Amino acid sequence: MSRDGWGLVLLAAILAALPLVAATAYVLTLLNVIGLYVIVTVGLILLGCSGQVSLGQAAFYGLGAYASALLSRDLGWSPGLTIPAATLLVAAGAYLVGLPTLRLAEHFFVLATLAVGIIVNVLMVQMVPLTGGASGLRDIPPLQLGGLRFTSDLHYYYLIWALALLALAVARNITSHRTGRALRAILGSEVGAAALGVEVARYRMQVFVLSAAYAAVAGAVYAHYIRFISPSPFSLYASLFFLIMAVVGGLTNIWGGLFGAVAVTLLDQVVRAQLPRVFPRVGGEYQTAIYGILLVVIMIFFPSGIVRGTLDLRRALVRVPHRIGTARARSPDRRPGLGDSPRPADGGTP
Amino acid sequence: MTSPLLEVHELTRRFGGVTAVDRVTFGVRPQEIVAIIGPNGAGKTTLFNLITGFLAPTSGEVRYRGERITGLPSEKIAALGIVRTFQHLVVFGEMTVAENVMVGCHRWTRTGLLHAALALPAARREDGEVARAAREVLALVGLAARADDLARDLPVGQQRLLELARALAARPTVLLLDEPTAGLSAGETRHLLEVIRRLREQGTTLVIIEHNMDVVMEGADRVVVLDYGEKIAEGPPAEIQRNPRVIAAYLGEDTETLGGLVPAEPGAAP
Amino acid sequence: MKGTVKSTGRCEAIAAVVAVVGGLLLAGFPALGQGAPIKIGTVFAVTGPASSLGKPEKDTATMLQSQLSSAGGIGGRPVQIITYDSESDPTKAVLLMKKAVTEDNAIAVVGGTTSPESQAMADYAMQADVPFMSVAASTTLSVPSRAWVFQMPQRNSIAAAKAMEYLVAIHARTFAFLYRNDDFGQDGLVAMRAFARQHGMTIVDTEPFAATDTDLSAQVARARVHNPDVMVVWSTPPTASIAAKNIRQLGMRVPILESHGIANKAFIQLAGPAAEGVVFPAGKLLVANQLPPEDPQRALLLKYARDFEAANHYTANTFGGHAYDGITMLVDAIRHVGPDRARIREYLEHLRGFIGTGGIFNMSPQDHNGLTTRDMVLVVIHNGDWKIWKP
Amino acid sequence: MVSLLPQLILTGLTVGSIYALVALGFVLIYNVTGILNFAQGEFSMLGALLCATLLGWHLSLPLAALVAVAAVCLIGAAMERLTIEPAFGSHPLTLIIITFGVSMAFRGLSLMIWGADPYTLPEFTPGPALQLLGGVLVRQAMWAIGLSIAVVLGLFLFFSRSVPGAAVRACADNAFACRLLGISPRRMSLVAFTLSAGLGAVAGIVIAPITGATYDMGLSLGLKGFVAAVIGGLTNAPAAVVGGYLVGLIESLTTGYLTPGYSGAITFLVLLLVLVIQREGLLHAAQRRQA
Repeated sequence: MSRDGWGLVLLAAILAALPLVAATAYVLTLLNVIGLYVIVTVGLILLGCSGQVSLGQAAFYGLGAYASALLSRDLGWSPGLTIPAATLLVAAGAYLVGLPTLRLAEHFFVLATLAVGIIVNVLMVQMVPLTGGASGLRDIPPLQLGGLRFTSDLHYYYLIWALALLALAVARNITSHRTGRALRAILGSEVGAAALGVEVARYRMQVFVLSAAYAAVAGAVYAHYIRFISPSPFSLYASLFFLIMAVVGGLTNIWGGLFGAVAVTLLDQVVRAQLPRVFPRVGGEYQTAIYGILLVVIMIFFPSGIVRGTLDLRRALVRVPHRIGTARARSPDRRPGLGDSPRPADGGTP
Repeated sequence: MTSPLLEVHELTRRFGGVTAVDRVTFGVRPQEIVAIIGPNGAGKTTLFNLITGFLAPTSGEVRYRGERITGLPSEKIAALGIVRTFQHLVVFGEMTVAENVMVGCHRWTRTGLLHAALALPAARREDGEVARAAREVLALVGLAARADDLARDLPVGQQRLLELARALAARPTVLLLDEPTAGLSAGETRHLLEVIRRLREQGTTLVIIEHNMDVVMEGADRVVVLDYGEKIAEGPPAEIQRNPRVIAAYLGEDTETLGGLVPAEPGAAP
Repeated sequence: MKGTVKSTGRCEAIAAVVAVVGGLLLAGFPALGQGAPIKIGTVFAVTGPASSLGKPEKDTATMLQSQLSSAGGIGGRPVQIITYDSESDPTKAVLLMKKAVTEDNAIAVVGGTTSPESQAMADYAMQADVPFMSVAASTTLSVPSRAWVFQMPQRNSIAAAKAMEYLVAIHARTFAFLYRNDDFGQDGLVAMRAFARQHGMTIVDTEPFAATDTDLSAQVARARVHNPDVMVVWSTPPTASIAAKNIRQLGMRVPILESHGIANKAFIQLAGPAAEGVVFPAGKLLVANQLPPEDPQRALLLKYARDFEAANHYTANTFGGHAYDGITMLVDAIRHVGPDRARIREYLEHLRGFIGTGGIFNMSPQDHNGLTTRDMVLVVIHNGDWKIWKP
Repeated sequence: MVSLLPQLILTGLTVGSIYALVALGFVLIYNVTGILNFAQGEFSMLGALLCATLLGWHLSLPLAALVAVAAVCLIGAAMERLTIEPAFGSHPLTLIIITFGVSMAFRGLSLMIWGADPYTLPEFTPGPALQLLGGVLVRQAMWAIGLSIAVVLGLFLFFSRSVPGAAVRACADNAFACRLLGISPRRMSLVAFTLSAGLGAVAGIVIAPITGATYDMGLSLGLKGFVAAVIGGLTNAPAAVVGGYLVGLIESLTTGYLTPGYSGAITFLVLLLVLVIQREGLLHAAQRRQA
């Protein structure tokens, strides 16, 4: 078994044990929310591995939530059924979105996803008879698998983190075999990849649909966990939030998804808990500003993610001769993180 | 004489007013080595782009084994076995040398997203095969030692060899090399010629854009000369060397490329 | 060949785990070694779309904290008011409510600035059996009434009823309804539809708009076609002001009736001359100084306004008032029955004649809001200031 | 609904002029640097709020406006130096993400400084709205419309007549050639950000009397303006202005004749369509930038 395979097992063990040490409803809810974010973020990073970024991820997250909620609430299906159903629906939707948009140059694709995200959010608010409008949907049935009725935070903790680990494992596998090499080749140079017979468009689509599916699963579980949904958690702001997590973790680095979601969510909590002690009378105003600055700083100094970034800096400082992975340290004219700059005029090959 | 494997017929490409490639026609027979030469801006690379589907021709067509392939997307053409390298290096900088070559194997491997996602035995087996193939090819071009380095840390010359290795890993039937010796040392160039000959023996057909006349004289069976997008001459190297139109064309060029006719100084980059 | 990449991956995994443990410690830190004081949790939308409501709510909580401290807490026991920012996000609101309840052992929770936040928090209150004082006005929060959920603002249906009194008083037969397309506006629409039917009025046109719209003359023009007796606008500034402006700009002379959402000076500033003559239902806080001396609320309202402005250097508004009512009501309950959730709930449910900024609360098992139209006044804007409207 | 159409058109023009002004900022920066600057709307927000504050200090409106614009120009320059310049040559996506970060930072800081309450500015020329073709047009809208045209002319003159303008254009066409000519693309990008920051500020100040100004007005403004810019093809100022008016008209007409409330969605539906239909054009733009 590979080293990070063991890493996964170790992680699973720690996660399984965590509730035993810290099991207040708050901590569990926090961990559950983090788990859901991990799933979405890993999906986003899978997309990043093909050189694409989405600002519509919250929309897929929300569609998953609404689809599963409505199917179970209004049609009386079992959530055990509606969660996969919702995921498939959203994946199909993503496919339709991808058909025209994935052919766009990458930075126009972002805008397409942004547009989709905003449209979806407007529809959620607008289609009152179906979605309950801005006041949201109440009384969403909890998940029930066979005899087991998911009611407590603990139930969902194990469900969510099982899914999160699965998401990580799958993503890791995808990035480590033929498909993964193809994706990283596309990231490196579409032209180069195509010249070797890599079906760029097809892979882009696969990853896009998959990332949407990731978000949808998380959303669907969220709906049955919180049991109340409204459009606000699925707005453009949420998409930006997910993007921040992905960026903190490193946009092309699966494990970063785990770290990014954890770090950002906890940073949020820590700031919340500690800032008032440092400056009394401080409101939450700082949050937005802090995130914004965080985003900028990371994109400038750690384009390949905080952890990897710091590792590189360290290695760069101690001047270890370049070996794989370590060579990601920044050099003035080459900037890793999102593939090679398509603008040779500004650096690229010196 | 055997029927041509690759046929370029009346191929034309215009950019606005300029005609980069003008009704060019020639054929390449199996296991042949054809060199394409011509002054800078003669349309050589454009010709490659047209053949490999990175550019759509304004008119004319390309046939492969008698089948029309113009209009196919570049990845399809590559999948058919027509693989190219680039004049301006296109290596996957963030991947290791070995991984670069493994991407080359994409063409003849099959496992997809699902296999990978579930890490099915098929995917693992394939990885083994691919890794082996990669090692062989790297050994062939003499990059074995640097297998685990990031591609972007290689010097230009070795990056060019890497591109070649990557293309070889694809096990092409027709291999299009765009200035493969640019930036190579004399030693590397000689080694490259070796490799090219061995490939031909193994049954590969090659089309090479080349400035270094030594390579052309030694390596090529036939030479196609382009000037201002038109084919001005075609024939065995010796003939071409004496062809007045060719010499005129080069004399019309600046001395730097004129040097292309006399043995090129080693390491001369494009 | 990807060995080191993997090991980097492992580093991230480890980093993540470390972050979890460390983060939880830090985030949970306030809980450690603090059991003595009675704690009241508050969760307001200090930032995000609803911040203009959440900010004064939080500032009120901070103000009450210092007042309680100087007063020596309740019966000698110190009281600690914990304030959290939900960023107008229901998920975060629930999360923070759970934190207040399970980490800080808050005895009860006040908050839920927007109705989606309150809805989500109310569901948790019902699961965890924690008294929850919602500061959102959505009708569905207290209709039907839920055991642990109490509502501080005059629920939208009451505000709508009050607004209706105006329409009846001026014998309006038709009106057009322009509303911001969110929980606030949609809730108002439902209520107004119901009352219009009761009073045999017809809503000739309904026009939704987005909170981010920069001009509403298209909606106004549509409404004008039906030439209604009155233009009713259900929103908050800036759109509430833009609507008023556009109505006048398009030369409509009909009366404008707005919602309790414009109960702050910003509306008057933004609408300028168009604000003149606009009528809206509001809590009595706005016109406290115009209330007759015998009005039981008068003294309290003036005190709250005075204290708030002293503490925060901007004028008090009704939203902060809701937070004030929620917290003081809890303090009152704790004073009588001690820090026991079940008994607090019991006490609140039968609380009668409690004087708050929002009105005089008369709770009952069927009604966890306990306010009526008598607790609101119709206010008219006159010379850029608020006057009690009289027929 | 005969009486409806003229008003809808005038409304469309009013809103359109707002989007047009924001769109111009986008185009300016994209032309020179190839960056889509999502902090563009925030410049307008800053301009409007700063101006409001200065008025509070009893400066005259023209003076306050002037100071505010100058200040925002500096902010724009600072943004370029602190966030864009260090990442020069990054992948376009990286730069887009950075601008989103900057926009969040601006929003957060403004909330701290100005709070959540909306501010407003007096109309430049107060007075009743103008009656024309059976509809009414706010006087301030005339300013916005006039300004959008004036700016286009200004830019045209700047680019075609002035030396720095020519330099900027050169960089837009080919950063590499530009370097050969000894013009630093980096300096040009500084110029571009400073200019379009000022442009954004002017826009904010002109529209504040119509819409009011809040700390969070930037994002939605920026996005709408961006849609306008895309419709205009992203590289052509006059086209962007036309795009702005188109978006405005589409919004008001859909609000007027279809069911209102969806207008937000429709705007971005248009963006999607334009992106997909113009794909070729856009791609060319993108490639020209990258070549």
